[in-house]
Amino acid sequence: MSIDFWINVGVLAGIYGIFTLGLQLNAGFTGLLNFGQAGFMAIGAYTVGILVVDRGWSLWLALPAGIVLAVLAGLFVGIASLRLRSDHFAIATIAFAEIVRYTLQNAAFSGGNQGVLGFDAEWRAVSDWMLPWLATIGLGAYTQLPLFIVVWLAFVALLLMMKGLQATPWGRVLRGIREDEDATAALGKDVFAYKLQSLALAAALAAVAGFFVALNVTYLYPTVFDPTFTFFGYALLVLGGFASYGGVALGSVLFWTLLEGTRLIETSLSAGQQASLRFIIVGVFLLLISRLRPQGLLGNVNEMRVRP
Amino acid sequence: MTDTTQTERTEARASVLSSALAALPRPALLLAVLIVLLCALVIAFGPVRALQATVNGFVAGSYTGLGAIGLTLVLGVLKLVNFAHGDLLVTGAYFTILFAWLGLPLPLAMLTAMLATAALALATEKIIWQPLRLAKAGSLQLFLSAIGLGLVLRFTVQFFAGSQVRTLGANVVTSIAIGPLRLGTLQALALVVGISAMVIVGLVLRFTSIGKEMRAFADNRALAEVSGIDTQHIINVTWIASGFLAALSGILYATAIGSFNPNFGITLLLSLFAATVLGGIGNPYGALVGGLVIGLSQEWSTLLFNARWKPAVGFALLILMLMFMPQGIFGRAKRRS
Amino acid sequence: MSGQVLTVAGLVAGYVPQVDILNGVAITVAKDEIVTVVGPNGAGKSTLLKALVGLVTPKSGRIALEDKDIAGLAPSTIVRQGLGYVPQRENVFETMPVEENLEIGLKPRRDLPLRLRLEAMYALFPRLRERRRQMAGSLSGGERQMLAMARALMPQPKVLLLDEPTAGLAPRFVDLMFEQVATINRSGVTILMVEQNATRALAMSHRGYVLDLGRNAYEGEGPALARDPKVADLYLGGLHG
Amino acid sequence: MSCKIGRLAAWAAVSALAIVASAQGAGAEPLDLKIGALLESTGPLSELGPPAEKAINLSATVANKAAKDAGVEAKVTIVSADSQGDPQAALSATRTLVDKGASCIMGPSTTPESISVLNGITMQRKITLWPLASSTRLRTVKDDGTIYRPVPADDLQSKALVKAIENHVGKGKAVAIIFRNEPYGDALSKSFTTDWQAEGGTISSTISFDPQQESFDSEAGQAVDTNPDAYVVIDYPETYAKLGAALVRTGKFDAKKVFVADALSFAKVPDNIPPEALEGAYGVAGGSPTGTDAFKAFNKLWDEAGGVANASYTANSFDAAILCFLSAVEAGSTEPGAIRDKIRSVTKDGAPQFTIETLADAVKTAATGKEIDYVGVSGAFRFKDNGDPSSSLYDVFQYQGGKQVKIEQVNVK
Repeated sequence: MSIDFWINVGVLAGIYGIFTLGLQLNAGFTGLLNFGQAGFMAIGAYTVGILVVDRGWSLWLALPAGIVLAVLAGLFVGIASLRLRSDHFAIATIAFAEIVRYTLQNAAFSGGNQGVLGFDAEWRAVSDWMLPWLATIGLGAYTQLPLFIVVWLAFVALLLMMKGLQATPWGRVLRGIREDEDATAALGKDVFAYKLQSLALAAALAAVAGFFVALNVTYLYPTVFDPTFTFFGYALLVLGGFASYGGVALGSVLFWTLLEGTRLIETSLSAGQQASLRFIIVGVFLLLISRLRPQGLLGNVNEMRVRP
Repeated sequence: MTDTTQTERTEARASVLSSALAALPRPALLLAVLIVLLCALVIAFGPVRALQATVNGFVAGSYTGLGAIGLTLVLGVLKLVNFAHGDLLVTGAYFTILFAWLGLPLPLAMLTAMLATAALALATEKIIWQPLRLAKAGSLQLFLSAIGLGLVLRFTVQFFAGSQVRTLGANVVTSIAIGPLRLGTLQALALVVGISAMVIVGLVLRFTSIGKEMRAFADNRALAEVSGIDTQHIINVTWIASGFLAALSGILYATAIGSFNPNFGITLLLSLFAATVLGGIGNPYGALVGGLVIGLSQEWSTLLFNARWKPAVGFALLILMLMFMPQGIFGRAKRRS
Repeated sequence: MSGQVLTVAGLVAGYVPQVDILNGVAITVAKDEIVTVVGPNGAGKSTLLKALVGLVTPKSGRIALEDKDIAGLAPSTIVRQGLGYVPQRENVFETMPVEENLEIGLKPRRDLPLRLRLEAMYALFPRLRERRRQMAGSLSGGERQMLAMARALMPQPKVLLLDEPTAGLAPRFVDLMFEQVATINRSGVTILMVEQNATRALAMSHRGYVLDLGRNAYEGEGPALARDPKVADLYLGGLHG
Repeated sequence: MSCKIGRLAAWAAVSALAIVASAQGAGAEPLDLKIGALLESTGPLSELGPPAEKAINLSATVANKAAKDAGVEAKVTIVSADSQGDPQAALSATRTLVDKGASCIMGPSTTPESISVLNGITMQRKITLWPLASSTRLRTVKDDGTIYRPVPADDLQSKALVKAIENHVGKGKAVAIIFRNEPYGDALSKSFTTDWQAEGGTISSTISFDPQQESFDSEAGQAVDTNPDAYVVIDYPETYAKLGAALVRTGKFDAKKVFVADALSFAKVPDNIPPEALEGAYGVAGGSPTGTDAFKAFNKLWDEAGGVANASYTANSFDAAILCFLSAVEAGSTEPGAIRDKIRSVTKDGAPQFTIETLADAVKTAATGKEIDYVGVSGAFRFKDNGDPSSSLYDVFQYQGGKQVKIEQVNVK
């Protein structure tokens, strides 16, 4: 029975992993403190939901459309705010994400407070097709297993893609920007364009994560995309290791094992106290990890500093 | 070598504590814009509605602004994005409940709560921030620790006090009539305390020895050290002041608003940061004025749009200010050598 | 060692555990001297000053100010013992007015009367009196350097450490700056200076040291060292063009 | 990657073993019923957590006592989890409840949480879900008969509000609507607007406010400025404490013109709400609860138990858990599907009626397999095919001296 629970933890870890690959690209490899990732995710997810429900698009066509829109949003945000100082950029992106959230909550096109529902029929069909097939290999009883498999396939593929990109000259320029922006500019590189590309690519990854969030929750609702999502992303990024894509995978699995695993702690406390205790444990853990292993589990101590 | 260069750059890039008087042009510009906007609103919506919205804006702004004063000190002096600051406000309010429950009369409970929160803030320095600083932790590690500390504080409060709504039992419905305008009595008190706190902190920073040392430390930490300033002492004082101010604003918030639970700090936090950045990081006048500007723009916006857009208006204003006035209202750009 | 205000022996220091920038530097500074340390880029000149003032913690070696061992103390304590330090860059509090900069400078010696010390500094640098209410961030490069020195001189240090006082200055200000340093010295302040502008600096110094790879390479009287062909060939070659 | 999956599998295996070890024979006597409580213990709605927790715990106490008095071997245990007010977290929380053997799940409080839990877990396992969300949207999803709402849906309630206003203010008057900008307020305000206008009334203003703001004086000012004949307030106590104070501060506000929706229905006005903001205000509550003996008995129980003050929907949560318990007794099984199929048998119109005070008799009767009609603290339950309460009876109450006083009943369709 409990396997279901852990499959769900795995789904969350995979989704947040994809989401955080973008943060790693921005913060870890470009030195951009992007705190608006949840906003890009919301744009991706809502685009998919609205196109399917209101326009009758196929879910599979809507996904690329969602990615494209998120990328456009990334470009827009980047053009408007990339010239800001790094800490101001962080605040501007968080403000952007919040504006997106409030717009989705208050506007008519997004279903407002009632959200978007009923976009996942095509995914359910796929899932239902996979289940008996999984059953033949003895894994059929877990309804979330198809989503788990698809999310992790996507995560691994995207992780390998990001690792590959990092090894290209493009990736090396990004790292150069993080190390010393002025020196990179002096080499004739258009630093602004590279940063913009980094942000747009992160937005695309956020959109993919948003697509899977939508499939998991089956309901698009603005509060799902609140800034906490981005904070969690950074928490698992730092946990896994700065400037390490493998660290994202490890960090995500560990973070979600901790966050959800704490639900299983049995005490004689009241439900409210038990719930509080869970977050106290998570808080203490975050404090300890940044103290005991500041570079993260797979991080390199020499790469842990972001230029402010 | 790169280490030092990077820290130095950090400091060079952050705008820091500065004197309000010497930076008149930008605040004057802002004041002019606000007056023009107010005139436009008076013409469009009539004096009563426009002025009542203005009064409401001052009230909303004072809640945010007062909370932001403590935050701006830590951000300006210690360069720490203290994501746990909102939860220090909560701690202050709940310490008051605790001490009142232990039998202290309410005013004494409030004072004790402020002292206790200041002590708690100092304890976080000793237990968390000092060791991290010595380990030369990066900005993301500090950010993560602050999130962790915020969780610990908020949920420790919730563990003992529960998440149900609480009240300090003050009478929140009385109001003062100024012609056709209304201002809640406790709201007026919040405004007065907010302005007083701002002026006191401002004067302390401007004229006292410790205030000057804090500004020097904020401006250039390494130079402050080699100028003979006991930096650890400055850090301790900053934490104590920040904790005290956080508790003061948390208690005032709890009293004047009348109803709260342990979440109020985290919901307020982004507004606190917005006020801090808007005002110019490290400047207590800026923090309060930043809060007032956000409050005014949000309440004025209710004349134009449905009130549910209020938070989005605040964030949009923040982005615009960052783009066009990145040093904030009272901030001062530091020239790079 | 009598007569020496500052004695450094066997100093080893660096920024990270694995790499030592200084590998056993030894220098002495006698009362009323100007001593200049020169050397190629990366020789550890700035690091030497930072180690003296406590910004870099020495791993081993001895630093004595008069008879007191100051190695390993906190910068604020060292400064209170009587060491004044002027960093190369970012050496003024840019968001504070000139006079407040000077006031902060007096922190190590609360016993000295502020008014008198301010007057002394304004007498030494008349330019600063004109600018006393101005924000330090708005000063010109030369004025900043003066303010930085004045700030360090406020508590009447036993030794003033100058880290490349002429760096980044326009050529016409370089002469002025060296004159200022000489003036300060004549007013009774012992100076230890690190300079890229080596020939000029050595020429006006009583004694000089050449550092290379974190070790003493040469030492001697300032002008003589500047004229030494070996030193000139190896270390002063392209440096002052 | 494989190492991570391996780790996951290892975890899963360990957990599975633990479950197997603690598993008991299903359907065997005596009845050992686990009721899951999906509580908003943390997150933006965390003020709802403690009262709901207390209500459900009270139901277990009451049910266990009744079983003992009836001599029926049945035991109720409450297992709870934190939904964090978030659909994604609610999914995880529900899984832990299912792992702990919950046969019914009480809560959650919002529609997004409910739908995600329904689609993700409970529907496939035939576990009945008892959400406190009132959105009509819940009706549009396929639920396989597993959703039972212990609260009336918006469309019924809005009609009750219309009637109450017509009775106490008059037909065709101007009404200002103030609602918390959330699915609940949003949906109910829309149905009310439609229903009120259909009866010839006008809406003088519709004001929605963001619950996370600290002051609501502008919103309050806008509402009173239109000088309406009545106010409809759709809000939770936490925000109404602030909004109500702001309304009073305008100096032009008359609480007697206020009509509150069910989330502001309490036996006693909570401390944090200024008395002036609700004294004399009217409200509606579904299923004819106020003034009944059961209602009084429940409030007495609540006060005796100590702890958190009473709040909105506590009676509904309590009743829902009792209904789950009675259905299990009736089915003689803790199997979720069996419970689901018996819910209508314990809320049968025309069958012998029982209340909280006669619960032991209800248990005794249900144990024999006979149909019963449990009339809850929050009123009688008549579930329609879609799991919504169909009860057409509403109490119109008024707050007098800080207490809820029943004025009349209205019948809506």
